[in-house]
Amino acid sequence: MSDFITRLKNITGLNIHKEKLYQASLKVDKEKIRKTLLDLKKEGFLQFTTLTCIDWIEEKTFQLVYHLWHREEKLHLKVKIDIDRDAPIVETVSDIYIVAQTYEREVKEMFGVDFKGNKRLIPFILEDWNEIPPMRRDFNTREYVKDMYETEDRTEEIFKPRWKKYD
Amino acid sequence: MSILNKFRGKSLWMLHYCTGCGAIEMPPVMTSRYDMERFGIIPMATPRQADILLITGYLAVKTLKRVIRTYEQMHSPKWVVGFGACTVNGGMYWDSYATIKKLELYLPVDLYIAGCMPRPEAIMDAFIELRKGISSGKYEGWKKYIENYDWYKKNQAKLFDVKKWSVNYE
Amino acid sequence: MNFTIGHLILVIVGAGIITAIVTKFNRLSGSITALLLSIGIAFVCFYPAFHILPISFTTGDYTFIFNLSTLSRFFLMLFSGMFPLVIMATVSTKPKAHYYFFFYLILASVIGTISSQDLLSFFFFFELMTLFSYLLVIYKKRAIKAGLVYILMGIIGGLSLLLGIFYVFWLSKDFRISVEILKGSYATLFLLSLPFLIKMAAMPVHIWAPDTYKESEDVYTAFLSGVLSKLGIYGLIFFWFTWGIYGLSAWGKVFDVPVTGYIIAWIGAITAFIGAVYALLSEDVKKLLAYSSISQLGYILVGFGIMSSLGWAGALYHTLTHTIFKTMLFIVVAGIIFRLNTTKLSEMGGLIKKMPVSFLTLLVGIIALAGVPPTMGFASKYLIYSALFEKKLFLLTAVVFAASTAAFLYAYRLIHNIFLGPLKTSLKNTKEAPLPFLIPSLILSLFLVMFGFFPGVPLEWINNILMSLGMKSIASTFTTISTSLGGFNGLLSSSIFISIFGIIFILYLILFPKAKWVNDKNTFTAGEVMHNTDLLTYSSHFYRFLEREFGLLIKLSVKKLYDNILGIFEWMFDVARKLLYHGNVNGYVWAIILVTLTFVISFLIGGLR
Amino acid sequence: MNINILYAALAPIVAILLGLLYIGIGRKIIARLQRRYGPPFYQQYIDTIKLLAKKTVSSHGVFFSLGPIMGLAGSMVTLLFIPFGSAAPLLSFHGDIILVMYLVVIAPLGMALGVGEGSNPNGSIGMARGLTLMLAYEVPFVLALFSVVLYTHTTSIAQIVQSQAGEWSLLKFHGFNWLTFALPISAIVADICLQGMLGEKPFDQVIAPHEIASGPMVEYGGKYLGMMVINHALHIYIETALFVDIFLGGGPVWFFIPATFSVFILSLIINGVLPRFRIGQALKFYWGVPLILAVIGIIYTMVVIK
Repeated sequence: MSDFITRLKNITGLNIHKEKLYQASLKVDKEKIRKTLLDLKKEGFLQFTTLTCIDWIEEKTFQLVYHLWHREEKLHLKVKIDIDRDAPIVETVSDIYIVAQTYEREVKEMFGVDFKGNKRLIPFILEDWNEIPPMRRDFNTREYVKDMYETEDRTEEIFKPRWKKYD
Repeated sequence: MSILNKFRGKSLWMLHYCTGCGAIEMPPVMTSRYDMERFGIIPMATPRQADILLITGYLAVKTLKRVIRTYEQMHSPKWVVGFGACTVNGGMYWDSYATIKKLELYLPVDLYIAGCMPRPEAIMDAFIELRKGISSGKYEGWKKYIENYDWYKKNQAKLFDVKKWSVNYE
Repeated sequence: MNFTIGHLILVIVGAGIITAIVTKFNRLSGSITALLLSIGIAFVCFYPAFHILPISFTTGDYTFIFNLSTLSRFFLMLFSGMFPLVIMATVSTKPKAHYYFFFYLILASVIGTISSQDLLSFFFFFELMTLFSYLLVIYKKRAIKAGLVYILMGIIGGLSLLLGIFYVFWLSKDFRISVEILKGSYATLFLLSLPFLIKMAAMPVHIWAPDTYKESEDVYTAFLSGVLSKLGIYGLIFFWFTWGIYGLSAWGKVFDVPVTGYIIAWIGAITAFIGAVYALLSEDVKKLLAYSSISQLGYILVGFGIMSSLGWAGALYHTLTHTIFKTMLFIVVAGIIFRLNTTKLSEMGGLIKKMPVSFLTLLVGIIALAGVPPTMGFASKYLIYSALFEKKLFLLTAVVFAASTAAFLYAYRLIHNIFLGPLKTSLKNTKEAPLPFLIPSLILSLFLVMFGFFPGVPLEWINNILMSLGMKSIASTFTTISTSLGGFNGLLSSSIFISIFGIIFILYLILFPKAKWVNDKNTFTAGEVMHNTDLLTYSSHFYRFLEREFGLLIKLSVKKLYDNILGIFEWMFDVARKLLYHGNVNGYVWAIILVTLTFVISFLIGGLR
Repeated sequence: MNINILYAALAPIVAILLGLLYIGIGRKIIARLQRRYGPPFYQQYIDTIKLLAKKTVSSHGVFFSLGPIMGLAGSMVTLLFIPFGSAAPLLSFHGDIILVMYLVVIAPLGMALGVGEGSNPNGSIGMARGLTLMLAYEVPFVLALFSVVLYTHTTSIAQIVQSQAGEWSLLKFHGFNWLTFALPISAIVADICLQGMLGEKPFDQVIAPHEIASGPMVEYGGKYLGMMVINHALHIYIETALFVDIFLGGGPVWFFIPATFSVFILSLIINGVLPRFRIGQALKFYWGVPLILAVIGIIYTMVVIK
C-alpha cells in the first residue's frame, strides 16, 4: 500500500497523505483538478465513487471532495479542492469520468456550485425551488419550514381527521 | 344509502402509496400472518379501482403532487388513511425543508394511525375502525374535499403550482 | 335487351376513352364522368332484363369463344359491382387521364378473361390485364421498383400459362380443354395453376405482393388486392374443374382428398399462417393489409384444395367476403393516408375522435376479417372449417385456425394503432376523410353486416355455381347454413347479440350517471403528469414478444431465398460472360461451332423420335 | 319451447350468480392454500355491488364506455348457445361449436376497443398479451374439439351432450359415457387450454398487476369495473360449462353445477401454486406439449372409431 502511494507520489508529484489502511487524501489547487484527475485515471483510478461538497462558511469556501477508487491496489483516494464561496465556479470533470455528470448536477442543485463545461447541468431533484440552495449553511431551514408548512392545528374549521393512537 | 355503505365497508380496495419505511409493515398485513383479505381488503394496482389511499410515511412536496393527482383520479366514495407519525406532524422530518408536516391540510385524511412505526396489529385495528366507520357513514372525507375544494387548493398552492398538477384544471 | 360480351367490352373501352378525354380537360369532371360511366356499366351487368349473350368468331381455322358461365357471372358481378365503388374513392385524389383509361382497360380485360372459353383468348386477356395493371401500379413514381417485381412475376405466370396452353395443344391438337386428354398430365396441371397461384400471392410466389400493395396508388391497391386477386381463384376453378374431382382423384387420395388438392390446401394453409404472422409484425399500414390479403387468399386456397362441395362453397363465399372487406379496408385506409400523408402505423394514433365514420367502417371491416358473427366473415370461415372437419384434416385445421387467430391479432393492431390510444399531438388538426372515401366504405360495410344476418343469401348464389360445376349444393335457408355436422342461424345469433347489447345499453343509460369525460393526460401514470401524451402511445413493435418467438420464421424469409437464387444466377452469368466475351476470335468460332452442333444433334434426336 | 325461452331469459342471471359464487369460494380456497383465513365466500358479491355503487363515472370516450357493454352482451349471447347441462339446451340447436368459438371472441374484442380508447399503454400491452395468449391456446383447443367432432360426428354441442347421455339418478351413476373416458388425451389437452382461457396462473400475463397495473382494467374503475367483474364471472361460467358439456357429459342440474365448479377449482388450485410465464413462454408452452398431445389424441380417436 505504502509502496503504491510512494510510487504515486513519485510519478505524479502529488502530496498524498495516507489516512487509514485503505484511505488516502490529497489536496490540490482548484485549477489543477482536471490535470490531477487525468493523471490519476492513467494510474488506474478507474472508478469515480462520488463527489461531495462541504460548506466552510466561516472560511468563505466550498470544499469539493472527489472520491476515487483504485481497484487493484484497493485505495480510496480523496482529492480535495477549495473554491471561493462567493464565486463558486469550477471546471467540470464529467468528460474524464462520465458518472461525474450526475454528481455535479447534484452539487450544483444543493450548493449552487457551477461546473463549467458540464453538458447536462439541468435541474436534478428539487422541483420549483426558488430559494438559495438548501444545503448551504446560510439557508435557514427552520424558518423556511415555519413559513412553508403550517404546524398549528387549524383543520377544526374544515374536517378533523380521526385518530388511532397506540402507546 | 346506508345499505350500500354496509357493502362499501366490507369491500375496501386499497392503493398503498409506499414512501419511506412504512411500506415494510404492509407485507405482514397482506400475507398469511395477519391476512387482511379476510376483511375484504385487497391491494389494487391503479387509483381507478381503489377505495382507500393509504399513505405510509413521509411525503415530500414532490411526492405530494403525485399523491394529490392520484387521489383525484380515484373514484368516489374514497378515503385517505395517514399512516405513521410522518403524516401526522412530520415525525422525524419535522424540520426538513422538503417534506410536508400535516397531511390533513392538503388531503381529507379520514383516519390517522399514529406511531413510528405502527405495528401490523395497529393497522388491522385501524382497518376495522375504518370499516365500522364507513358502514355507518361516519367517514365522509371525500365529500369534504369536494365541499372545501378551494380551501384545500389554497393550501396546496402554497407549495406548488396546482394548475399544473391537478386533473380538474386540465 | 340483348347484347354480346363483345359489345360490353367495347363499351367499357369506349367509356375509358371518353373518361380519359374529359379528364384531360378537367380533373374533377373527369372523375365524375368516370364514376357515372362505371355505375352505368355495373347497372348493365346487374340488371336482370339485360341478357349478355355469348359470342364466337372464327379467324382461319381458329374459333374464339366468349361465353358467361354461372361461375363467370358470379365473378362478373363481383368485378363490375366493386368497380364503381373503387372509382368513387378516386374522386378526391384527382388522378390523371391515363389512370382512368387504364382502370377501364383493366375491367375490360378482366371481363374478357372470365368470359373466354378457349385458351388463346384467355391467355390474351389475362396478359393484357397483367400489363394494364402494371401500368397502373407504376402510376406513382415510388412504385417503379415494386412494379418491376410485379411485372416479372406476371411474365413468369404468363409464360407458364402459355407453355401450359402449348402443352395442352400438343396433347390434344385443340385449344379447348377436354377431360380425356388431360388425365394424368401433371405438367399441364402445374403450368396452368402457377399463374393463378402467383395472382393469388400464394406463399412461395407471393414476393411481388407486399411491396406492390404498399407502393402502388392507394385507391388502386383496393382494386388490386380486393378484386383483381380473385382472378386467381377463378382461373384455378376454371381449369381444375375440367379435370373433375374424379379425374384428379386418379392420382391418389389423402384423407379422401385428391393429392393435388391436398397440396394446394397445404400451400394455402401455410400462406395463411405465415402471411398472418408477417401481417401482425409489420410496421406499415399498407404492408399489414397486404400481408393480410395474402393470408386471407390462403383460406380461399384451403377451401379450394379440399375439393369438396363444402370446401368450394367456402372458397367462393370467402372470395365474396374478402372482396368486400378488403376493398373496404383499403379504401378506408386510403382515406386516412389521404389526410395524414403517412403509412407508418407509429405515426398514427387516437384518430377515433377525429374520424368517427372511418373508425366505424374499419371496425366492421376488421370484425368481418376476424370472422366474428354479426358479419358475413363468419359464414365463410364456418364453411371452410366445416369442410376441414368433414374431411378430418386435423393438421390443416390447426394451421388454419392458428392463422385465423393471428388474424385477430393484426386486426386489433390495425384498429388500435390508427384509431385508439392517445391522439398524436401532430394530428390535432386532422379532419374526417372526404366523402368519396366514406360512401363506398359505408355501402360495403352495410353489405358485410346484412349478409351476416342473412348468410344464406350469397350461399344460394354459390349453390347455383356448385350445381353448374356438378357438385352437391349446401343446405341453407336465408338465415341458416347447415352441413352434415351442424349448422348455425345467422339471424338468430346476430339479432340476439344486438338485442342484448341494446338492453344493456339502455340499462346503462338509465342507471349510470352521466360520465365525466377525461382527457388523454388524465390516465394512470403513477401520478406523473404526461406533458407529452405521445409518450403514452404503444404502437411501434406492438407484438415485440412475438417477434422474439417467431424470430426463426422471420429469418427464413422467402425473399432471401430469391435473393440467393438471384445471386447464383448473377454468378453464373458472370462466369458465362467471362467465358464467352473474352475477345479471342478462336473462342468465338468454337462457340459458334458448338452451338450449331447442339442444334443439329437435337434436330437429329427429334427426327429419330 | 316456451320453457326453453324462459330458461334462456334466466340463464344470464343464474350464470352471473354462479360465476361470482365460484370466484368467491375460489378466493377462500386460495387463501386456505396459502394458510390464510380468507374472505367470506360471498365476498365477490359484496365487491361487485360496491363497484356498481361507486359514484364517479369517468370515461375516456364513447367506445371506452361501450366496450364493457359490448363485452357483457358478447358473453351473454355466447352463454345462450351453451346448453345448461342436459337440463336446458337453450339455443344450442341454432348454432354449433364453431359458432360458439367465434362468439366467445366478441367479448374480448369489445373490451379491447374500450381498453384501446383508454389511452393507457398498460392496457394496450395487456390486450396485446391477451390476444397472443389466445393465439397460443386456441390451436391445441381446436384440435381437442376436433377429436370430439371425429368421435361424435357432429359439431352441435347439444348433440354432443346427448351422445353422452346415460341414466342419471343418484343411485345409478352412468359416468362412463363421458368423452373424458373415451378421449382421455383430448380431455387433458382441453383442460390445459382451459387454464389459459380462464387466465389463471401460469397464464395470467394479461392482468399481471405487478407488471402492467392490471392490464386491460387499468383505466376502468367504479361501475365499469363492476361490469367487467360480472363479465369475468360469466366468462368463468362459459368456459367451464363448455368443458363440462363436451367432456363430462353435461348432466342434470345437480351434477352440472358441481362439475363446472370442480373444473374451475382444479384450475384454481393449479393457479395457487404456480408463478407466471412470460408471454412468449406461454406461446411456446402451448405450441409444444399440448399441441403434440392433441395430435396424439386425434390419432387415438381415429384408431378408436375404426
